[in-house]
Order: sequence, then structure tokens, then C-alpha cells
Amino acid sequence: MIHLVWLVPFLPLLGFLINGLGRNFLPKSLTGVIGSGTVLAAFVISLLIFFEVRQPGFAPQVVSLFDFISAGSLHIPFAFQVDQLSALFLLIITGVGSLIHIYSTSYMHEESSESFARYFAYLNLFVFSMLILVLGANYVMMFIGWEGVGLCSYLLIGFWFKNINYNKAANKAFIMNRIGDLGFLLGIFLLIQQFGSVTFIEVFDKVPALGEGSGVLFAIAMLLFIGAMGKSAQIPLYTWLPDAMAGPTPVSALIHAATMVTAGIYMVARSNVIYSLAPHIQAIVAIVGLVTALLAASIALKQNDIKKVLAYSTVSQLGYMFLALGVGAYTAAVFHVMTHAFFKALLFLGSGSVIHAMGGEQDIRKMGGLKKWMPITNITFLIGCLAIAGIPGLSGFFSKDEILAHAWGYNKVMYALALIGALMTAFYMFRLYYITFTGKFRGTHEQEHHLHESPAAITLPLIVLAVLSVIGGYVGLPEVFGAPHLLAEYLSPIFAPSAPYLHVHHLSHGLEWGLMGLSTGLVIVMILFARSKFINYTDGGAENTGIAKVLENKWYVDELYDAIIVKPLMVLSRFFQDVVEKAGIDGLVNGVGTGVKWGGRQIRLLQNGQVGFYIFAMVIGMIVLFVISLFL
Amino acid sequence: MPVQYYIFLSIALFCIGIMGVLMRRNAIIIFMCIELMLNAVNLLLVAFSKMWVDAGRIDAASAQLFVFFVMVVAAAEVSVGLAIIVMMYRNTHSVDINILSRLKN
Amino acid sequence: MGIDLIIFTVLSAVAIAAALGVILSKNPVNSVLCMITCFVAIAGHYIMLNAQFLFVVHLIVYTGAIMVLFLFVLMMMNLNADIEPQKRNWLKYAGAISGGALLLVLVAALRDASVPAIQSGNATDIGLISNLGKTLFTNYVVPFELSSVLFLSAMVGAVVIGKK
Amino acid sequence: MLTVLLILIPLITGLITFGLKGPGAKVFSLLSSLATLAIAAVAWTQYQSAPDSLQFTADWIPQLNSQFKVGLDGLSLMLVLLTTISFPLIFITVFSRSYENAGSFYGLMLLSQAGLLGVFLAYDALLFYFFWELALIPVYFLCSMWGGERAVPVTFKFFVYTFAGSLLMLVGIIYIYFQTPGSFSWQAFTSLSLSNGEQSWLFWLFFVAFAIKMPVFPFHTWQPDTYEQSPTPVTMVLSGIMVKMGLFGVMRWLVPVLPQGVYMWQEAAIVLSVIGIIYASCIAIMQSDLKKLIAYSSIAHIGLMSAAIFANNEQSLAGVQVQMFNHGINIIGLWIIVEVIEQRLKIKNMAELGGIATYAPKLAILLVIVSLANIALPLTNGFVGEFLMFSGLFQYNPWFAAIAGLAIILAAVYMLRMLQKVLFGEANALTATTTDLRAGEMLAMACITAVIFVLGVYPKPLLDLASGFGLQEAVTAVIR
Amino acid sequence: MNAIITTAVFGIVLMFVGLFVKNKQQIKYFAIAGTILAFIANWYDGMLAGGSSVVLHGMVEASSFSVLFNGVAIASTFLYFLLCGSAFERVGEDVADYFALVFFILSGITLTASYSNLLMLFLAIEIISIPQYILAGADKKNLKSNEASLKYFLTGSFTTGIMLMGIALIYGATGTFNLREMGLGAGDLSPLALCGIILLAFSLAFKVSAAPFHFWTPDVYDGSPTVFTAFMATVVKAASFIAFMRLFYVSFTGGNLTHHWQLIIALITAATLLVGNFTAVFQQSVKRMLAYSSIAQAGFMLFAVVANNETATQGLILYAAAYSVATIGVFAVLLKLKDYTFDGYNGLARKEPLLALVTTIFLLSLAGIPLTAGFFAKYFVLSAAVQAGGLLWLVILGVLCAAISAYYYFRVIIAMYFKAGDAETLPITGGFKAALLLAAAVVIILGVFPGLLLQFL
Repeated sequence: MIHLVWLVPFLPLLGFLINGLGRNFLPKSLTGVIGSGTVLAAFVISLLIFFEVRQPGFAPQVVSLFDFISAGSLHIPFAFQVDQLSALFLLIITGVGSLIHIYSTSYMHEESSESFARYFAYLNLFVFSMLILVLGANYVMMFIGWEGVGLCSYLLIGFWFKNINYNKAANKAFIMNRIGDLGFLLGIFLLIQQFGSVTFIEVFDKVPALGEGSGVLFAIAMLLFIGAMGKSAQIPLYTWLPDAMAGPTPVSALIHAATMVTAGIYMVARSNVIYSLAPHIQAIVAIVGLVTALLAASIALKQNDIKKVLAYSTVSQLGYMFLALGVGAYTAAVFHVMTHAFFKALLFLGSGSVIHAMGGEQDIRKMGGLKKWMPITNITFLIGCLAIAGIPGLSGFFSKDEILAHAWGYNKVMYALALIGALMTAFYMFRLYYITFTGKFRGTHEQEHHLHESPAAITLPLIVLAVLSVIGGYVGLPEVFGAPHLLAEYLSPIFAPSAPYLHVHHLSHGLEWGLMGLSTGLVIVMILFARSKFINYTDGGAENTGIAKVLENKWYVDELYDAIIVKPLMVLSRFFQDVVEKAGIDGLVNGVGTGVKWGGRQIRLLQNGQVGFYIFAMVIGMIVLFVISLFL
Repeated sequence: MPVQYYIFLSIALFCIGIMGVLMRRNAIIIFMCIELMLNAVNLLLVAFSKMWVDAGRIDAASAQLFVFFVMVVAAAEVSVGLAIIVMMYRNTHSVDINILSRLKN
Repeated sequence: MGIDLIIFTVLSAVAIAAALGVILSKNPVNSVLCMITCFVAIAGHYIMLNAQFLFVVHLIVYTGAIMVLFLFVLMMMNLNADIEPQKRNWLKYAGAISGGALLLVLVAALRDASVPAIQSGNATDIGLISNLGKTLFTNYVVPFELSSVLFLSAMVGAVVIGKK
Repeated sequence: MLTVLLILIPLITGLITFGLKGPGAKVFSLLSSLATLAIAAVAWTQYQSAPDSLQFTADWIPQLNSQFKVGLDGLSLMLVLLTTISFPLIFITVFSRSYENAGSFYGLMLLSQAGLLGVFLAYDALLFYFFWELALIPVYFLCSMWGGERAVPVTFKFFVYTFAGSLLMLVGIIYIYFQTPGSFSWQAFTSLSLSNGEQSWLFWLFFVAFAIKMPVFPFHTWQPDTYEQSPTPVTMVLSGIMVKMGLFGVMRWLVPVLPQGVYMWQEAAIVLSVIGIIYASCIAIMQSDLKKLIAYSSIAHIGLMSAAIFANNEQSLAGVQVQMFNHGINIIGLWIIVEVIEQRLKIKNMAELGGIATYAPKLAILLVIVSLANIALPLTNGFVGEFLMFSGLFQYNPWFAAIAGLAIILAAVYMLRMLQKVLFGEANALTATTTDLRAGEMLAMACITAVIFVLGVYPKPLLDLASGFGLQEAVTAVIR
Repeated sequence: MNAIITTAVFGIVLMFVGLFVKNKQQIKYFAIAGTILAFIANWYDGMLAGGSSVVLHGMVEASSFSVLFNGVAIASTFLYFLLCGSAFERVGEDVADYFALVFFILSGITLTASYSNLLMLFLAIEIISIPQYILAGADKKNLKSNEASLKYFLTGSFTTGIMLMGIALIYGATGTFNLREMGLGAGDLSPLALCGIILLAFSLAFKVSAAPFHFWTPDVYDGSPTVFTAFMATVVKAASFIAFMRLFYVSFTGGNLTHHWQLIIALITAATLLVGNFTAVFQQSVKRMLAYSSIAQAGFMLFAVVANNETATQGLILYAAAYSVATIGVFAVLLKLKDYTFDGYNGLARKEPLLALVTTIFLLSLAGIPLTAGFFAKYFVLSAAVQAGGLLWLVILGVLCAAISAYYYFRVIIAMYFKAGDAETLPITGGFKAALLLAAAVVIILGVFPGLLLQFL
């Protein structure tokens, strides 16, 4: 089966080609079938591959298709690597991906058949790129997928291209990603310089030779991490993600919650050896992750756009994942990626269903009491909220708790902050839930009039995801439960190489129980607090003040960037264009020409038409030349 | 007698001729000064021929023949030159060289 | 100081004085007369340098023909009166100065030229017409013939230009 | 013999074309360019089987012992292919258009093609210089006669600028010629070992000539105006192929002949190039004129290429060669679209454009594709070259690579800004009238798109050619 | 020798033709026949010499060099008659005499490449100069013509004095006028000889109109009847250069003699390049621009004199041919125009495409663009200078000036092709066009295969 792995990315590509080229004459139904079908097929293949991979003692296999780049001593094959990590991500991507495709067939149904096909083409292309990203057997392959997903996110954010603001958001996303990509590229170059290769296996074999804490490794790790920052929306490159909500909601679910944004985590997990050998950088990763988690969560507290809340929550959750990576809990990070994929996709799709029902309305202050119109959405959304809040028994609980535990082991302060972040999460999620689904409806009458539960194509994925969000956590039970940590066992080959360099503090069971109890208790308190505050929310319309205002305006980060980066750049380029180019260089060039003309005008004055003067000039010339040649 | 004397004499005449060319504006006088320059050269050539004869060169006659040819050319030049000056005088009723300065720059 | 030196000095003085007269005298006719004097002095030098034939030719061609021609033209245009405007004198002085400068340069350059001297004593006969004639019609026949072309063109030219 | 044909066909057909009238000239020149393309293809196959059979030598000026010496190696073959592919594309694009006295137009185009091919094929310094100018003259007339309203002065500036540069190069050639045992042949030049002092100043004589042609900052000021004012087909030739003359000159005549000089000055050259990259990118961000924007982006790309050449290691040199080809294809694609827009709407000020995507989806999609190739997105042809060049530059000096790398970001900034202003948003009264691509344009763009993706996914053919240039020698020569 | 005789004799013949042939247009055919005969005679000289050089009383020596240059000069004159011959009668009524004078000049020119005695040099220069004074003033009623003639005559005869002084001093130093017998290179240089050399350099620099002795050139070329300017500015100038080159190459070399005069010639060259190019940029009349361009071209030809080596002689021959043909062609077209300013050319390409085309070719050749003879002309002289060594600064200056020169040559091209307007032209015959095409073909062929000409050297 492994040798057929190329089919996995190829099928979505096929879908992309068919839908893309046939967009003008394919009927919507067919388009939808092709779009979803290819991804579903890919999912099936991935499953088969997964079962093959999860056999104990499976060694990573590299499927090399052809020689992509070879210059001098550098050889970069176009190859796929199948191992536990990539197989797992294959499942997540194709699984969640196919669900969202199905969802989209109904969600995007109002679109004209042309743009409907365009939508699915883009979506397939995204899946293709994402698969390349996780399947790639070397960093260049990863970079190909890396940029590919960036492109797709650009295309999908700007899907409704008539709205110039959406395009601006798309550009912002792409450019911010590019900033990260530059870091990633430089990292790759450094790898080439050091190891003369970018293939994972070779690189990871050679890395330990450099020894722990070598400067080169720090540089590589940092540069790669910059790439991750861009892609996974970490400080300082996170501001594009909330804006990316301009895209259709399923896109937000797939790209900006479940899959693409986790590419950064995938990359770090993939290069875990490098990071384990560069502890300082790991610390930076942890800190960045933590700060991002807190900042995003704090912003999410005051957002009123349903998707914006989810977006910031995504950023915050990604922060947790990086925290995990930073503290060396790679498994936990991947675990959280998985669970987060489930419940965040669920939440987004749920919000999509709501928006769908509200006729495009996204402001939660205009909603309320929706539960009586759309029960399924309500239930699933609630499950999602519980999962993300970390109520015991749901997937979020296990993954997040594992992260917290490791944070404790790593540094108590970090644990405390992480916990605060978790509580904020619980608060804003339930604020969102209560404002949206409880209380009385605050929208207009015609909105109220055609409120309805969404069709099956929408609700079905919701249900599936809800189930997953509940049971997803049981693949990684804490050892205090005595049950085996399936995921950890499954992934152990991947993270084995870095094991010797990690200093894992094992917590005593008592302590771990205590921590669990503490977090759970506090979370429940938070939820109740939110309930009391928002269950009968009425839009007071009171202007926020002080810290609340700051939060509502996202700490004014966008304004800050505008002031310190965008404006100076504009000023600089204007200066180049108007001063240096026109006045400086070109002025100089033209100056030569003018100088010649001027000189001509002066010299010609000697030609004054009087022969007496001519002879005189000749004699003077003779004298001068004589003096030069005889006496000099 | 050192030949330098003759060299200096003819150079003096030569330069006086140049001065004349530079100082006067009457075309005919200028032309005369040019003739003076030629004669200075002739004198120098004759002196040199004498010098080389005394130094025992046989073909020293060449210098005197050169002078002869210079005279020939001078005569030819004079005929043409005066014709030109006359033509100019016809058109402008002046022999002032600076009258004619239409062509300039 | 030998007789020849005295003669040389006298003739030179006359020649230079006359030459100066040519360029300084206001009246063109005087200039021509000074010119003739100068030529005669130069002719004297020719005698001293045993260039008898040239002495004759010089007198005939220059003093006789060319100068008369000049005089004739001057008369024809009746330029005997001074027609030269006296303005823009700086050019005069500039001319005088630059001419003097050239003189200085040349003298300075030729001051220490090491060349054989002239024995005034021995009288050679190369200057005689017979010798010159021989050379002229043997070695110098080519230039002699070519000078005919020169004359021809001068003649044609004079006619083309001169005729109304 | 094939190589000679490559030059002769466009030369002769070009001269014939002068006599032809409108449509006839069009068809004839298209056929001629296709014939040349066929010859080039044959040459390619020959190159793989028997590369030596492509050398050709004949006496030219016995007094100078200068020969008509042409040949093909990987580098020249790459550029020959670029040239021979580009011209048919250009002719197809403008096929629907009719120029006044088309005979001269197409004739001059073909002559410039002959000149370009000659430059790429010449292995004799004097011959090289000869074709170098021959390629320039027709372009001068093309731009001045069929260009925009300011074309005459602008083109003249361009002409004098490059002419002065090439004359300096001529002096250099002459000097070296007198150091050789009286031969202009490339082998004689390269086998020479000049003193460091000589190489040091000779380097600048050559470098300035090539730098003006490329153009490298600060010798670039002729370029934006010329691109803006020239008729688009000519701009395609200029930006797609002619700028490669400068790069080619450096690789063929500067690095091998003056390795010490290169070694002494490579840092300076790279610094200039890197400055140029950032500088041009920044200016491109500000441009409101479509053509000028592309012109400045082209300066940035060329800057990267020259930096890579002077970084002079296997990766960078391979990358440069690949990029020479791909940049040519991509920028021609860009110009085709711009040409279409300008033809349809008679404006190239981006502020007045917008919303074209709604009315000309094909155009929009293709423009997006070409733009993405231009910003070197992976799996487009632009990526491989830039990746290798940056990598090579990084090996030379990480900081240069880092600074130059900012261009990746800036490129995204101005290209996306361009796409947004031209294609997206609500259409205005004017752009609502946009009609989509016609058959000819569509055909040309289809070919280009195919090239973009095929070479983007499978660049091996180009890389093989590049390795045919003898990277190892070039590098070792300088390290020596 | 035969060439000299033929040309001189034909001068006389044409004077008489003037008496018997009434239709003035026909006279030119006799002249053309004359040049053809002269060419054959020159060819015969070549056969006689057969590579070796024939010396005549130490006065004239016919070598392959002289034969080749004579061939070039006569051929250019032939072309000149072909293209401009019909314009003679526009000057005045003495058409036959004009032709005769041109032939006399030509006989002088045939000497410039073959003289081997300072006396012959002197005579040659005078034979060339005196008829020119007359031709310059041929348009008697026209004050500009008078002025040109007077200026040329006064400055010219003044320079004759300088040249004679130089010759005299050299004779004083060496005791001979024979170029081969001077042996100035041997031993240390006497100040007499040095001054003589310098004075000769000045006088010849005047003849080739090099700065600062160039002042006469623009006025004379501008004032003279255009048809004669065409001749003065081309064949005559080339001949003067040959004389210049020959004198310095044959007799002022050997030892380190070159270094004594190379500097000032180099300075003169630099000055000439600058003055010529800079001033030409400013001009408004094409005729006067061409006058200055001839100064600029002189600057390039001077490279050959400075370099003073084998390559230089080749280069000078090539330059003479390229420059003469191209300039004659340009003047021929100029003669057909009513308005001599740049605007007079506006829109010529539409009205007379062929004329515009050939003019373009000639101008490109003058600018030294490859594919035209002008390129190799410039190439040879520049490479000669590089070969001589130590003159790189001059060479760089030269190429920069070449770039400048493109400016004013292209102004004409721009006017012809890219400016609107209809250039007023006189009626143009098919024969004229054919002759122009011939000239253009020569330029192109020499531009691709300069060897065709140089193989005779």
C-alpha cells in the first residue's frame, strides 16, 4: 500500500484539475461529488496506509518519485516519507477535509456553478498541498506544500474577489506567511550549507554530531521556528489569521483551524531532534507559545464576531501546542493538534451553520436563543465548547491537561499562566455559547422568520465531529488512569531520537490528580460565571472602556504594525522613487548629456569668425605645446 | 662665424613676421608678413647649406634648390592670394580681415 | 672682430629694422618699401653665403616681381591712406607679446644646438648657376616638373577667381 | 553547421521580410521563427548525442586572425532555446495586430533575433562584440519608430548608454587580444593568465558594459522608461532575452577570462546587485504604472541573478542559468497580459483598472499564474532557479542572502498589490468592457503556462543543460 | 608615378574639354573617365612595383602602401564625381576648370602616399592647398564663399611658413631632405631636429584640422560651395593624414625618438576629440555639423599617428576609405536637399526611403557601429593605440567621444525617420540612387570583410 502513497495527494490534485478546467460546464452536483469524492478516496487510502504503519516496528519508508533539483553536489528528490507522524496527519487532513467538503456542498450552494466549481478546485488544491507538506521526505518538499497551502489560503480568503477588503485580508495573510517562509528558506539553506542535504533522514542522522547547544543548531532551529510562527499564527505574525475569517466558513474550519495552521507544529515535531538539541530555542518556542495563548485568549474575551472569537481561540490553542513543543512534550502537541482539529472544526462548522441560518449575520449581539430553532447545531456546538474548555471526559481535557502537566514539570510559572489561559478559554467560549444560543432572539424579524435547522449535509459532519470531539481524547489517556497512552506508543519511533536530550520530570500521581482536579474545578467555576453573566444577555450597547476597549481593539497590534512597518516602507520607497531615482541617479545620467551640450555651447564661442583670432589661437597653442614638449 | 647667429637672425625675422600677421588687420600687410616669414626660412636654409658645405657635404646644393622651390611656390601663392584679396575687395570694398566674419560658432 | 662679422651685423640690423618697419608703419606703402629694404638686406646675406644664383633670383623674383605686384595692388585699391581702424588694440599687444614669447621659446630651445660653424673664408662654387642647374635637372627633375602643375593650378585659379 | 543556420535563417529571412507587405510579413516571420525553433530543437538533440558536432569555425578577418567561430554549450543552448521559443510566442501574440509598414517591423525583429543568437553562439571575442551591437541597432529603430510618444528620446538614451558601455568592453577586448598570441578565440582568452593588476581594471571595462545591459543598479535608469515606451513585442524581447545578454556575457566572457578580477571584485558586484534588488523592489511597490512595475520587478530579478553569478558556486551558477530561461518565459507571459489589457482599455495606470477578473476570467487566471511564477512559488518554474540562487548566495555569505531574501517578501507585496488593483474589486465603467483573451493570445499563454508548470515540477532538463556549462571549471577558476 | 602623370595630364585635358564641350553636364563624364584611367594607371604602378618599392631619385617611391592609398583616393574621387559631379555647375560657369583643379589636387594627393623627400612633401601639400583656396572661393559673388577662401588662404599660407621653418631646422640638423637618410633615431636628438619635428607636426596638424589648429575648418567647410566641401572634407583630409602618418612613421621613428613627440600629438588628439565632438553636438546646420564631425573624425585618425605602428597604417588606410566613402555619400544626399538644417531632413524617410536608408548606413559608419566600415576603421586605430601602450587614457577618452558622436549623427537619423515633415529635395535620378547604393554596399562589405581592402597592403 505504501508504494501507492502518491495517490493520496494525487487524487485531490485530480479533483482540482477536473473542477478547475471544467468549471464552466460541470453541473454543481457533479462538481461536489468530484470534490468530496477525491478527498474521501484519499482518506480511505490514508486509512489503509495508517493500518500498515501502526504495525509495531514499522520503519519509515521513503517513496522517491523523481529527481527534483540536482545541482553540483546537491540532490533534492521529489520523495514522500511515510511514517507514524505523516500517516497520522494524513488521517486528520483527509478525514476532517472530506467532512468539510461534504459540508461545503450544501454550504456553498447559493454560489453560481462556476464559482462553486472554483471553490472546490481551490479546496482540493489545498488538500493536495497540505498532503505534500506532511508527506514530503525533505524540507524542500515540505516547503513546496508550505507555500502551496499559503497560496490556497490566499485564494480562498479572497474567494469573493469582488470585495476589495477580502482581497486585502488575503494579501495580508500571504505576505505575513511569506515573512515566515523567508525564515524557513534561510533555515533550509543553512541546513544545505551544514549537511549538504535536506532529506529528513540524513539530516537527523547528522544533527547529533553537532552536539547539544551548538550555535548552528540554534540558528537552524530559530529560522525554522520563524517559519512556523508565520504559518501557525504565533506572535508576532498572528494578525493575519483573524482577518482570514473573510473566507467562507468551511474554509476557516479546514484551513484556519484544523489543518494548515498546525503545519508549524508538524514542522517542529518533525524536526524534534534539532529542537531537543537547542534548548534555548525550545525555551523561546515555549514562551512565544504561551504569550500567544494568553494574548489571543484575552482578545477573544471581547470579540463580538462569532468567527473572530473562534479565530482568536484558534490562535490561543496553537499557542498551547507550541508551549507543548517548547517544553518537550511533542506527543502532547500532536495530540492537541488532533483533538483541536476535531472540536475547532466542529465549532467553526457550527458557527457556519448559524451564520447560514442567520443569512450571513456574524455579530453575536444580533443573535440569541437559537437553540430552539436549531437543536442539532446547538448540541454539537455545546459539545465543542465543553471539549475546548477541557471538561473531563472530552477530548480537549486530555490533550490540554497533558500539556499543562508537562508545563508544570518544565516551569511552575508557565503552568500558572497556561492555566489562566485555559480558564479564559472556558470563559469566552461559553460567553459565545450563551450569547448565541440562549436568551431571546435579538435579530431582525425576517431573520427570525427564516431561522431553521441546517440540512443534513451540514448537520451530518457536525455530528461526526461532535462524536470525535468526545471520544478523540481516549487515544491518549494519562498514565495515572493506568490505561496505555496509545498515541504516545504509536508516535514513540518519531520522538525516540530526541528522547536522550529531553529532561522529562515525571509527576507523582497525587500531584497529577491534584492538578487535574484544580483545573477542572476552576474551569467549571468559569463556565458557571459565564452562564450567570450571559445566559440572558441583552445588548446594552454600552461603549467599552479601559482595558476592555483595548481588548476589543486587539491590543491595537494592527495599528502598531501599520505604524512601525507599513508606513516606513511606503515612505522609504517613495524616497527611493522620487529622490534617489529621479533626482539622484537619473539626474546624474542626464546631467552628463546636459554637460556635453553646455560644453559645446562654450567651446563654440572660440569660433568667433575672425581669422585674426584664429591665427592668434594657433600661435598660443604652438607656444603652449612647445613649452610642454621642450621644457616639461 | 657660428651658424647660431644666422639661426637667431632668421628666427627673429620669422617671429617678426608672425607678430605682423597677428597685429595687422590689413589682408595685404598680413600677406606680406607671411612672405617675410618665408624669406626668413630661405635665409636659414642658405645658411645651413653653407654650413654643410663647409662641413664637407657634397649634395649641399639641395638646400639652395629648396630655396628656389620655395620662391616658386611663393610666387604661385602670391598670384592666387592677391587674386583672392582683390575678389574680396570687389565685394566688400575693404581689405580688413575682420570685415568678413559671417561664418562663426 | 672680422669684416664678415661687421657686414653680418650691419645687414642683420638693417633687415630687422626694416622688418619691424613693415609691421609697424601705418601706411601700407611704407610697409612695402620697408619690405623691399628687408629683402635687399637678405640678398646681401645670400652673397655672403656664396649663394650667388639665389641672390639674383631673390632680387628678381621678390624685390622685382612680388613686391611690385603688392605695390600695384595697393595702388589699384588706392590703400595708400591708412584704412586700418585703430580699435581693439589689445589684439595688437597680445599679438606682439605672443610673437615675442614664441621668439623666446625658439631661442631658448636652439640656444645650445651643437652644429658645425661656417668658415667665411672658403668660397665654394655650389651656389653658381651651373652646379645648381646640373642638380636641378638630374635629381630634382621630378619636383621641377611637378612645380609646373602647381603653377598651372595657380594660373587657372587666378583666372577663375580674378575674372569678373 | 546547425549553429550557423541558427544565425543565418533569421538574418536572411529578416532581410527578405523588409520587402514584404503587412500580412505576408507577419506569416513569413512567424514561419521563419518556427523554422529557427525547429533547428534549435535539432541542435538540442545533437547536443545530447554529439556535442562537438555543434562547433563551427571559418576564417573571417585574416589580418586580425579573427574567426567566425560559433559553438554551443549548455549555457548557450539554454539561451538559444529561450530565444527561439520566445520569438514565435511573441509573433503569435501580436498576430491579430497590424503595425504600419509591418515589413520593416518584422524584419527588424528577425534581425535582432539573429543578433541575439549570434551573441549567444559566438566563441570569438570580436564576433561576440559584433553581434552584441547588431542585436542593439534593430531594437533602437523598433522602439523609436513604433514606440510611445516619448519613445525617441528615451530610446536614444538607452542606445547611447549601452553603446558607451559596449565601447568600453571593446577596449578591454582589444587589450586582451594583444596579450594573447594574436587571437580572439575564447580558448585563447581563457588560457591567458593576466596579472592581477590588469585583471582588476579590465574587470570594470567588461563589468560596466554588462551591468548596463542587465541592468544592475546604478546603471539601470534607462530601463523603466524604455520598457514603458517601447512597443510591447519589443519590450518582450528586451526584458525577456536581451537582458540575458549581460548575464551571459558575465558567465561566458568575464568569469572565465578574468577569474582574478572577479575574485577581487565579486564582493563589490554582489553588493551592488543586492542593493539593486531591494531598491528596485521598493520602487516597484510604489509604481502605479503597470509597465513600470514589471520593469522594476525585472530589475530586482536581474539583480538577484547577477548576485548569484558573482557568488559563483555550483548551486548559484546552475540556478542562474535555469532562472535565465524561466525569467524570460515568465516575463514574456506578463507582458502578453499587459499588452492585452493595454490594447483593450488603452490605459496602464493601475488606479483606473480593477474588477477585470469578473469580465475576463481567463485573463485573470493566467495573470495570477504568471505572477505567482514571477514570485517564485514552488512548483512553478520560477522556484527552482531562485531557490538555487539564494542557496548559492547563502553559501557565499548568509547576510547577503538574508537581505536579498527580503525581495521574496517585497515581491509578494507588489505583485499581489498589482493583482488586486488590476483584477479584483468592483469593475468600473471602463474595465467592465474588457473582453477575454483571443485565440492567438490564448495559444501563446497556454504554451507559457505549460512551460511554467512542467519546468516547475520537473526542472531536470534545464538543470542538465546548466551542468553542461561546466560549473566546476567556472568555480575552480575563480577560487584559484 | 603613372597615376601622378595621368591625373596631372587629365587636369589639362579637362581645361580644354571646357572649351569644346558646351553642355556642362557632359564634362563630368570626361572627369569620370579620367578617374577610371587614373585607377588603371595606378593599378599598373602596383604591377610594376610588385610589392617592392620603386624609388625615383630619392624623391618618390611607389610601394604597395602608396598604390593602395592612391587606389582608395582615386576610387573615392570617382565616387565623388559620380555622386556630386552634376552639382558643379550650380557653383559657377567655369565647370571645366573646377574639374581641372580637382584633378590637380588629385595629382598632389597621389604624392602624399609616395613622397620620400621633404621637398616633395612641401610641393604635394602646396599642390593640394592652392587649388583648394580657389575652389573655396569659387562662388565669387557669395560673401561666405569669399570669406571661406580668404580665411583658408591666410591661415594656410601662414602654416606653410611654419612648415618650411620646420623643414629648414630638420635640414640644419641632418643635412638632408630625404626621409630615409635622416636617421634621426640614431644618437641623441639635436634641439634643431626636435623643434623641426614639432613645427612640422603643427603644420600638418593644421592641414588635418586638429585642435588647436582647427579653427579654419568649420568656417571654410561651411562657407565653401557644398560640392567642394564634400571633396575637401574627405579625400583631401585623408591624404593629409597619409602624409602626416608617412612622415612620422618613416623618418621620425627609431630609438626613443617617438617619445619626444608622442606626448604632444596625444594632447593634440585629445583636444581634437573633445572640441570636435562637443561642438558638433551644438550645431543646427547639418553642413556645419559635418564640418565639426570631420574634426572629430580627425581626432580618431590621429590615433594612427600617435600609435605609429603597422596596425596604425592599416587602420589609416581603412579609415580613409570608410570615412571618405561615407562622408561623400552624406554630402551627396545633402546636396539634393533644399534646406541644410536638421529640420531639412524631417520626414525624408517617407518621401525618399532609399536616400534615408543609405544616409543612415553612412551615418552609422561614421558613428562606428559594427556591420559598417566605420567600425573596423575605428577598431584598427584604437587597437593600434592600445598596442603602442601607455595611451589607454587616450583610448578611453576616444571611445567616450565615440559615444558622444552617436548623438549628433543620430539626430539626422531621428529627423529622417521619426520626425514629421516633408523634406524638400531636388529631382533625383535613378543613376544617382544606383551610385548611392553602390557606395552603401561598399560600406557594408568593408564593414563585414575589411580584409578585402587590407589584403593589398
